[in-house]
Order: sequence, then C-alpha cells, then structure tokens
Amino acid sequence: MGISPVLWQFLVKWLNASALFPSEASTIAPYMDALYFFLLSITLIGVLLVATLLVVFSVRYRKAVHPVATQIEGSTLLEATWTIIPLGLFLICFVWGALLYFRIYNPPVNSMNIYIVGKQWMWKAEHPGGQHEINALHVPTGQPIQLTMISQDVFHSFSIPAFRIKREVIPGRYSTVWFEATTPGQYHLFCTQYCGTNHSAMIGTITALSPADYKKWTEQSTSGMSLAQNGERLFASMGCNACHSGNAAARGPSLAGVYGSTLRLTNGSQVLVNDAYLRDAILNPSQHVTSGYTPIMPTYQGQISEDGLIDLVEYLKNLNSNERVQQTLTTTQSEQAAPPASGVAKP
Amino acid sequence: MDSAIANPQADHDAAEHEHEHVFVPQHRHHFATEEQQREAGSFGMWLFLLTEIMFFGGLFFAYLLYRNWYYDAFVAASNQLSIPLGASNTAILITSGFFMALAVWAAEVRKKALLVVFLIFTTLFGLAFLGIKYVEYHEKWEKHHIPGASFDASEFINPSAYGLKENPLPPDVAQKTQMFFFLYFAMTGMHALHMIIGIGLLVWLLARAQRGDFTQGYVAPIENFGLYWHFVDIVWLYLFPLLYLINRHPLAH
Amino acid sequence: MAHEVEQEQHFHDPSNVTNPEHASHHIVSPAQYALVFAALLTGTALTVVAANIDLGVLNPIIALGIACTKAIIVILFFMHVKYQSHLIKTTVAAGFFMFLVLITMTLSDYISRAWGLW
Amino acid sequence: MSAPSPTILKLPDQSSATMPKRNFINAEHGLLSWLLTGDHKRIAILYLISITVFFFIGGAFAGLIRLELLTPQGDLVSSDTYNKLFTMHGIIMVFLFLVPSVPATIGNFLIPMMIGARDLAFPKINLLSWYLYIAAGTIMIASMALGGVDTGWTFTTPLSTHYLNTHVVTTAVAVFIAGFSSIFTGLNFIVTIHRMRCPGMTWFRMPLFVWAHYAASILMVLGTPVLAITLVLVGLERIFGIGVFDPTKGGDPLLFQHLFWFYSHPAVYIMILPGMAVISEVVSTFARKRVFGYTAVAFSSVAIALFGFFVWEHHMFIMGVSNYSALVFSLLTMLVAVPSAIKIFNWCFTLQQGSITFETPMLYAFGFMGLFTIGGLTGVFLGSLGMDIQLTETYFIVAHFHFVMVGGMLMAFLAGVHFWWPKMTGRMYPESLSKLAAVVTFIGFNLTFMPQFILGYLGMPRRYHAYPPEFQVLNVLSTAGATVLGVGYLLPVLYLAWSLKYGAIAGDNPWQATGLEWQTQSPPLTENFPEIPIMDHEAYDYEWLEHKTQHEVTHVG
Repeated sequence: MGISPVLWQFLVKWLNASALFPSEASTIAPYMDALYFFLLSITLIGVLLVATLLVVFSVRYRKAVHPVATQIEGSTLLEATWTIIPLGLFLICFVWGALLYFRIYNPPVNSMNIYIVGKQWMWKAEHPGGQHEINALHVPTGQPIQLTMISQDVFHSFSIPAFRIKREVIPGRYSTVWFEATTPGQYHLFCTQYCGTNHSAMIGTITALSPADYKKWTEQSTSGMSLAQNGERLFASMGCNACHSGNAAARGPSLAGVYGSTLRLTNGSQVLVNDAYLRDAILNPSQHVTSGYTPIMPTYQGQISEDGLIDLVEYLKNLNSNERVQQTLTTTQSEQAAPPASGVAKP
Repeated sequence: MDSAIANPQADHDAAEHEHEHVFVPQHRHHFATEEQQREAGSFGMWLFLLTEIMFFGGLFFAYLLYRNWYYDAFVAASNQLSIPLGASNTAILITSGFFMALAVWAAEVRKKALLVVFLIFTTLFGLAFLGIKYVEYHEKWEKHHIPGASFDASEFINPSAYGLKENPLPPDVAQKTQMFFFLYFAMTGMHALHMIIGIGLLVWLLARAQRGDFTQGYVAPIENFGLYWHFVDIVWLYLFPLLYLINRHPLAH
Repeated sequence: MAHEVEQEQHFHDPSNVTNPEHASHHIVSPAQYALVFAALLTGTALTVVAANIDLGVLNPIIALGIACTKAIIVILFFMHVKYQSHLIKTTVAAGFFMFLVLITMTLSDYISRAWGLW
Repeated sequence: MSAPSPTILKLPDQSSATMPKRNFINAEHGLLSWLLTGDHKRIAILYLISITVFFFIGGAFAGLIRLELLTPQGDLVSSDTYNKLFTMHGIIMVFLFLVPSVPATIGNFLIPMMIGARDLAFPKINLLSWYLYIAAGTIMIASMALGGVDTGWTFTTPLSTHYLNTHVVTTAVAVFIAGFSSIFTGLNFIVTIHRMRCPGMTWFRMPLFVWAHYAASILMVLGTPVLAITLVLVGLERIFGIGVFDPTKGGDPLLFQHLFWFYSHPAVYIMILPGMAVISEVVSTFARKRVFGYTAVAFSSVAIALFGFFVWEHHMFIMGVSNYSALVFSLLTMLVAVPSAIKIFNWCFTLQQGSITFETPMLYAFGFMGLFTIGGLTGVFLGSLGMDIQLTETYFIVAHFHFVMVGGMLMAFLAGVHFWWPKMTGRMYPESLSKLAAVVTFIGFNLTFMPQFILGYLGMPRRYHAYPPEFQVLNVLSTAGATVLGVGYLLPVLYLAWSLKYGAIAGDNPWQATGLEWQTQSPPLTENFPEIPIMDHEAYDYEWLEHKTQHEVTHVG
C-alpha cells in the first residue's frame, strides 16, 4: 500500500500542529488542572467500574452458562455503599471546586486593573496608562491582573483557556476576574457566550510579556493620555466640576479620595465606593445621594459611553485633591465657555 | 401512599361484571365507575391549576424583585391606581365567585332554573369586572402610562403641573415607573385574559345548562369550571393588595 | 351510592378507586357559601381600611396576610378542598410549595449579591 | 373472534403465532379515524411518526453543522446561517424531540397498559396534546421557512429581545405551544397513574417505567408554565420594548436566566427520566430478573424530580450571580447526581445472578448505561464551581449534554422502540440488522462526541462558526463520527418500516416479559384488555410468569 508522501507529510504536520491539552500559562492553571485530573480519574474509575460490572456479569450470567436466574430482591448494604461513596466523592468535588471558584473570582489587592469593554463583535481593552487595544491584550507576567469588564450591548464572555479563566461580560454591570500570567507567549482570547452573527469572530490574542518587554510595550503604544486624564477632561466638559468642586458651598459632595471610602446615603444605608458604585451613581444618581445633599444631579444614562464611564471611574479613583478641579473650574468660568460639548444642561 | 391491600380475589368470573356498571351517557368507557371519572376530572383540573400557579409565579417574582429595586418609582406609580375602583372590582369578583359556588350547589341538587340563573349572575359580574378594568386601562392610556414608545413619565417628574400633590421624582427614578406599569399590565392583563376565557366557557356552559345537561347527576364540568373561576379570583385577591394597596404608606428613608 | 361501593369491592381495587384517595362527596350548603361570601367581603373592607392607616412595615404584611386568609377561605370552601381527599390537599400544597421554591431560591441570589464583591 | 380468554398465556413459540384478527390498528379505517382517535395507542403512533420526522429535520441541521466544522474557516455557510442551524437544531431537538420522545410515544402507548387501564384518564386531552405538538411543529417550520431564528435555543436576553432581526416571536410562540402539549401529557399521566390503576396494582407493584414517568410528569406540570411566562415576557419585550430583561431600562437580564433555567434544568430530567424508565424494563427482561432494589430505583426517580428543581442556577455560575448562592446551588447539584448513580449500579447488579440474553434492546441498554455514566460524571465537572469556569460555554458542555441526551436518551428511546415494537405492531424486526445498527450507533456516537470533551478543555467555545486551526483534527474526527452516527439512525427507520409488512409475527410475549402489557395480544385491542386484569403478583415476577406458562402448557396439552 502506498500512501503519497505529500499526503503523509501533510498528515504528520497537521497532527503535530493540533492540540490535545491547553498550555498552562497562569498561576491558576495548575490548580485547575489538578482538579480536572481528579475529576477525570473519578470518571475513568466510574466508567471502568460500570463497564467491568457489565462485562463480567454478562459473561458469567449469560443464558448459556446460567440458564435460570436467581431472584434477588436487593441489598440495602450494597445500595447504601453506592449511595454514600459517590456522595462523598461528589462532596469533595464540591469543596474543591468552590475553593477554586473563590480563588479565581476574588482578585488579590495588589493587582493591576485593566478595563475590558465588550461589544458586538469586538473586545476593547483599556490600560490605565491610556493604551487602547482592539481584540488584543498585552499583559506582563508575574503580576496579578484584574480585569474590570462590561458589555455595551449583549452578554459576552471573556475566556482565556490557557489561563483557565472565564467570566461573563454583562451589559450594565461590571464583572471582574483576575489572573497572573507565568509564561510569555501568545494565547487565545475567545468570546464564549453566543452574542449574534459574528460571535465566532469575537476573538483576540492575549500577549503575555516579561515585565521588561511589557514596559517597553506600554511606552511604545501610549496614546499620550492616560485614562484618568481622559476622565478629567470629560469631568470638566460634562460640567461635573461645577457641583463637585470641593468647595464648602458646593451643591455636590467633594469627590477627592471618595474611592474606597464608605459613604452614608440619604436612605440611611452605608456603601463602599468601588467601580460599580461610581458607575451606578453617574447613571442613576438619585438612588445614590450622599447624606446631606439634595437629589439634584441629572442622570447621565445614555449620554456617556461605557468607555467614558471607565475614564471617569479611573479619574475618580486617582483623584486625591480638589486642587485641579477648582483650577479647571476657574478657567472655564473666566472664559465663559460655550455650553458643554455634550449639551448637558448644568443643574 | 397506600395501605397494603389484601390480595384481591384472583380467580373471579369474567361474566360477573356487566351488570355492575351503572350506565350513564357521559360515563366514558375507560373509567370503571362514574365516581372514578369524576375524581379523575377534578384531580386533572387541580393539576392544571398548579401550572397556573407557576405561570403567575414568574410574574409575581418579577414584581417582588423590581419593587425592591425601584421602591420609590413603584410607590409613586402604584398610588396612581384608584383604590375605590380596585376595591369594588374585588367585591364584584368575589360576588361572581359566590354565584359560581352557588351554581355548583344548584347543579348538585339538580335545580336547573337556579343553575342557569346563578351562571348568568356569575357571567354578569365577570363582565362588570372587565368593564371596570377597561375604565382603568383607558385612564392609563389617556395619561400615557402604557409602557412602550408612547410612555410618558412627566407626571411623576413634575406632579404639580398636573395638579397633583405627590412629591416629584427625579427623572431617572420616574422612568422606572414604566416597570411598575408594565408589571401592572402584564399581571392584570394576564388575569383579564383568564377572565375572558372563563366568560367564553361560561357562555358555553350556560347553553348546556339550559339544555339540562348538568342537572341529571353529571356536574363535573360545572364543578371543574368552578375551580378555574375561583382560582382566577384568588389571583386577583393577591393582585389587589400588591398593586393597589401596599405602597400607600411608603417607608421614609 | 352506597350500593355501588359494596359491589365494587369485587372488581375494583379499593386503593385505587375509593380509599384512601377518595373522599365521600360533600355538598356545601348555600348558607355556608353565604357565610364565606360575607367573610370575603369583610376581608376586602378590612384590607382597604388597613391600607389607609400608616403602619410602616406592617402595611404590606397585613395586606398580604389578609389576602392569604381570603385565598385560603376560597380554596377551602368555594373550591371544596376542605372536603377533598388527601391527594387533592397534597396537590394544592405542592403547588404553593413550588411557588415558594421559585421565589426563595431565586431571591437567594439577589439577596446575597450585595454580600460579595459582585 | 379469536381473542383468547385473558387468563391463558400464549406460548413464546413464534412459529405458530398469528396476527390477531381484531386489534387497535385495524379496528377502524381511514385517516379520520386516526386524526380523531381517542385511543392512547393510536395517539402514540401519531406521535411516533411526527417526532421521527422532527428528529430527522433536527438531525439534518446537526449534519450541516458538523459539515461546516470540518474546516476551521467558515466556508460552507455564512455565519448567520450557521447560527440559525444550531439554533434550529437545538430548539427542534429539545422541544420537539427530546421532551416528547419517550413519554408521548412509548409512555403514551404503555402506561395505561402497564397499570391495567383501558386508556389514559383524558383521551381528548391526549389528542389535543398531539394537535398542539403539531401546531408547534408547524409554526416552527413556518419560522424556518420565513428565514429562521438565531437566538440559540436558550433565547438569551437582551440578545434575543433587542439585537436580532429574526423570527424570535414566532419561534417563542411555537415553543410556548409545545410546552402546553407537554403539560397536557404530564397532567394526563399523573391523573392516570393515580386514578386508573387496575385492581391489585398498588404503587409498589407498578413497573419502574411508570414510576419514572410519574416523576417526569411532575416536572412537566410544575416546570413548563414558568418557561411559558418567560417566553411571554420575551415576546412582550420584543414587541413593546418594556424592559423587564433590558439593563438599559433598569431590568435584569439575569432574571430571564433564572426563570428560563427554572424550567430548562428540570427539563433535562423530563428528558432523561423516561429514558431511565425504558432501561429498567429492558434490563430486567433480558436478565430475566427482578430489578435490583426496586424501591431504591423507584424513589431515586422521585428524588431526581424533587432535587431537579433546586439546582437551576448551575447554568449561571459565571454569569454574575451571587457567589454565595452559587455555593448553595453547586452543593445541591452534587446531591442530585447521587440518585442517578444509584440507578446505574442497581441496573448493573440486576444482571448479577441473572440469565442474560443479548437482544437488540439490551445492546442499546448497555450503550445507555456506559454513555450515561460518562454523561453523568462529566456533569459533576460542570457542577463543581471552579471547574465550571474553564468548561462552561465550551465544547465540553456540548459533549456532556449530548452524552446524556443522545447517548442516554436517544439510546433509551431506541431500546424502547425496539423492545416494544412487537407489541405496537405485532411484528419482529430483523434481529441481526438491528444489532448492527445498535453497534454502529454506539461507535459513531463515541467517535462524534469523545473528541468534543478534549476540545472543550482546550477551550473551543460552543456555537463557533470558525475556529483556530489547531482544533481541526478533533473536529474532523467528530464529523467523521457524525457520519457513522447518521447511518446508525437511518438503519432502524428502514428496517422497522420494512418489518411492518415483512417482519415475522411476534406473538403476545416474544421476550417473555412480565409487564401487564405483554399479557395481552400484540397489537393490543382498542380497549387494551378483553377485561380489566387483576395484578396478583409483584412487578418483574418471573416465577409468576413461568408458573402461568406452565399452567397453560398443561391446560392446553
């Protein structure tokens, strides 16, 4: 039999290029694989056990060998055995899985934050330094990265198989996931939640770089403005600074250092100010009125894009004093500037 | 579920049966007795009502969730509904249910004229309920409170312009009144749809009752329809406080 | 009907056709219906009155309590469940139980969302 | 009339068997006698024909999907078409095949016979359920003909409500109607099982087939209405844009997920429990032995039905639900896996000390046990929170539920069809050909779906029209397997159709099974039994059967 050498070579190359197991490129991956192999071995043992029982009984008690069946009612002991052992195994799977789940979805405090915006059908990544990427994400190795993600339209899902992480990207709400890449290289990024026509084109490349390379990359690809700087511009152009000026008589509360603090709201509840809270407070201000202030802030629902919101959130995160806010305000007022670009009436 | 039974007489004579069937025209061949058929019928009806509970259950949950999320909007929107209309509708529906119960009784004691009269009253009160519902819906239509493209929340943002003494709502909260109105229309609309189907069935039952179908000992259709009609009542018994009443005295912040 | 029951013993399994899922057929009298009717109307009046008094958190509780009482009265008397077999009673209970499962289990998500980071 | 006295059993001697002169098939003639029938057996046949049609429509879509995935690029169909293909495949297979498959066909045919009744409690509602099914199917086909729908069978909001321009509402109406068809079937079964059992048929003398159907029926009755209201809300949202599920208007898209999976998780038990029902009968019959631990198997069905309602959130672990409630649901998910394990081991031990023969239904049942074990255990992967992060929304999920639904349910369905074919039609199918079909199906199935587990762990997302080239080898294997699988499914259609005319006469009880349905002629009379039988023995009492047969030999001799 002669197989054409060309075909043979093609087959060999094809098989070599194909994958059977994903590479382990994050700190979480070995943990995930350990659980995977544990579950896999339970499955194999279970299937082998059932197959052995079927085969052995089929051979030993086939009609030719065992012409008359012996009627057995059952055995409580045996049944208890195969109730309790699987139950025990499943409970181990539960505890193990739960530990891993909490690990993947609770980012460490020292992690670096990158924002992800999903929309039909592309991923936008926004680094704090202002680097924007489409369908790509550059990350340093050896550094925990937290992704704060939101969707502009439908459900998407951000999945990096080589890092063993995945998280739904939800419209109207931030979701987070974190990872720490270990091996430099390029990895797949998939949208795994069906999101319409070009769902399968909503893919990208994750590039893990050594810290030095990453530094080089950030310098090369900077847009000149950090997210916080963009946010500052937006803050001024939307006229936010008119009320949130930090003056004693200001109509809105001072926002310097508000991130991470605990606020008391007019409805008596206490909230921790985080990304989600800031975003919500901009979009639905009257449900988040700080105690002592009147609900006069208009809603910005539909007027600021998710990117804009991210800029504002990032700006507020880094806002430690009101000095620049007041400076900008004075400049604007003295120039009697035209109404803000977005046309939002000041309250 | 069952007490163990004595082993029934295994060897019995096939010929023994025929005379034991009490034969009535509505008795279907696959039931051993009419009693068995009747109980099967009412059990089947109850199972159907279980599906109805779960059907409304989804809406009730949505109401519970969004009332907690958008409390202020729900309070403001709910206070737009008229308690007198809602309360009289409740009374009307209870009356309709009362006549339905009486109709079941009339069928049981085989009084044809009474049965027909009670069914007519049941229908009339059902129609009265729908009439009042129409008045309420119409008012919402005129105020542009029907959710959708034409929805207008300005009455909640600026109540004084409409001559109302309510506290004004910030625009973002006011928009959420749409959620209340949607749930209001979905729940009362689904309820009204059940009423309309019920009235259709009532007309059919009336025609048959007039023919004397149900006053010869065969009361299952009347009985089962009664179960349906009372279930529709029960849904309203919950809708009335949830939509009209419980938001009258909002908790102060 | 008594003569039938006696004869049925010969060829119907009593456990299927009659006991224990069977309850003797009970006809409720119009007087009792009238009483129930009056109770329901009173309940309606009560709930409207209660809604006009500011009772704080108790308002919704009272309103729903009255609604539940009325619903139970309708189920027991207008719908004859009081005189029905255990089977029917269990069925009704199962329906409300599943409704509660739907609500509580779903709420378990919404309530505890605020506890975590997300 | 040749109908014998019911106390006399026919011998299994097929050579002397004759077709009974009067049976439910020839009782009346003409199309109308079928379309207006109240006979549960005729309705079952109607259902069998219609679900077979929909199975092959859904299967054709599956074939096109596999063909497209042969190459990494999207070259056979456009991505919109591909999305429509997997959506229609899912919707047709789930709502028009899997949910009604065993209950509406085999269950419909057999439950009254197994409990010794003449018909289901509500024959007209049974017929209505078939008409609703046909209406749903027609609307489904209409929506396909008009251009199809591409929401995925899960109708995820806000994609389905605000972002697609396909026939979402039409399809939702079809699914809504199919849901009512299923509610009526379940309701009918529950009432029948409670109310119509023959004398002596106590709960613990019922075949396990009936127990499992009882459990599945409870799920149908209590779960389906929640799907109905969810679809109504999706429809209203699409038409009026009111925003219950729309985040931009303050709605919560996760509410949709909760309500949808409140039905759709129990729905997988609606699909698999009747499959388990078939396996209990088949394994017991061909091992000639009472099912090991009858009570445990019976109660495990009920336990599955009950626990099945408490686990739906495991479809949403990564979707932004509260992590604490995810914990609760994961724990409950682990609990629901236990009754299935009990069943598997009980079936295995039914074989012990048996006297086993290997007819076609038994081969399918063996296939079921192996594949369902894999399907069930891979479900534990997905119920385990951390593992779910890597595996959900990938081909691992696809492989898992195809192992349960196709490897489990479809195998069981075929086992059942073969097992009761002689009872339904009075004729035997060609045994060697059917064994071949069983083996081909098993091989084809494993070749199709095994590689998908590996693809899943590699991270290949489901519902992808094009994929990275390094996944191609496994996809080619999968497509090759699908071809084999297709042959495996076509074969039974051909030889079963052939057997209708040319098959050997089966006789009353070709398998020497103990169920009441086998103690009457095949095909049965319209009224099932010449007279209502009396159950004077336990279920699966082979000694009783032997005694009866011997008694008859002496009697006849």
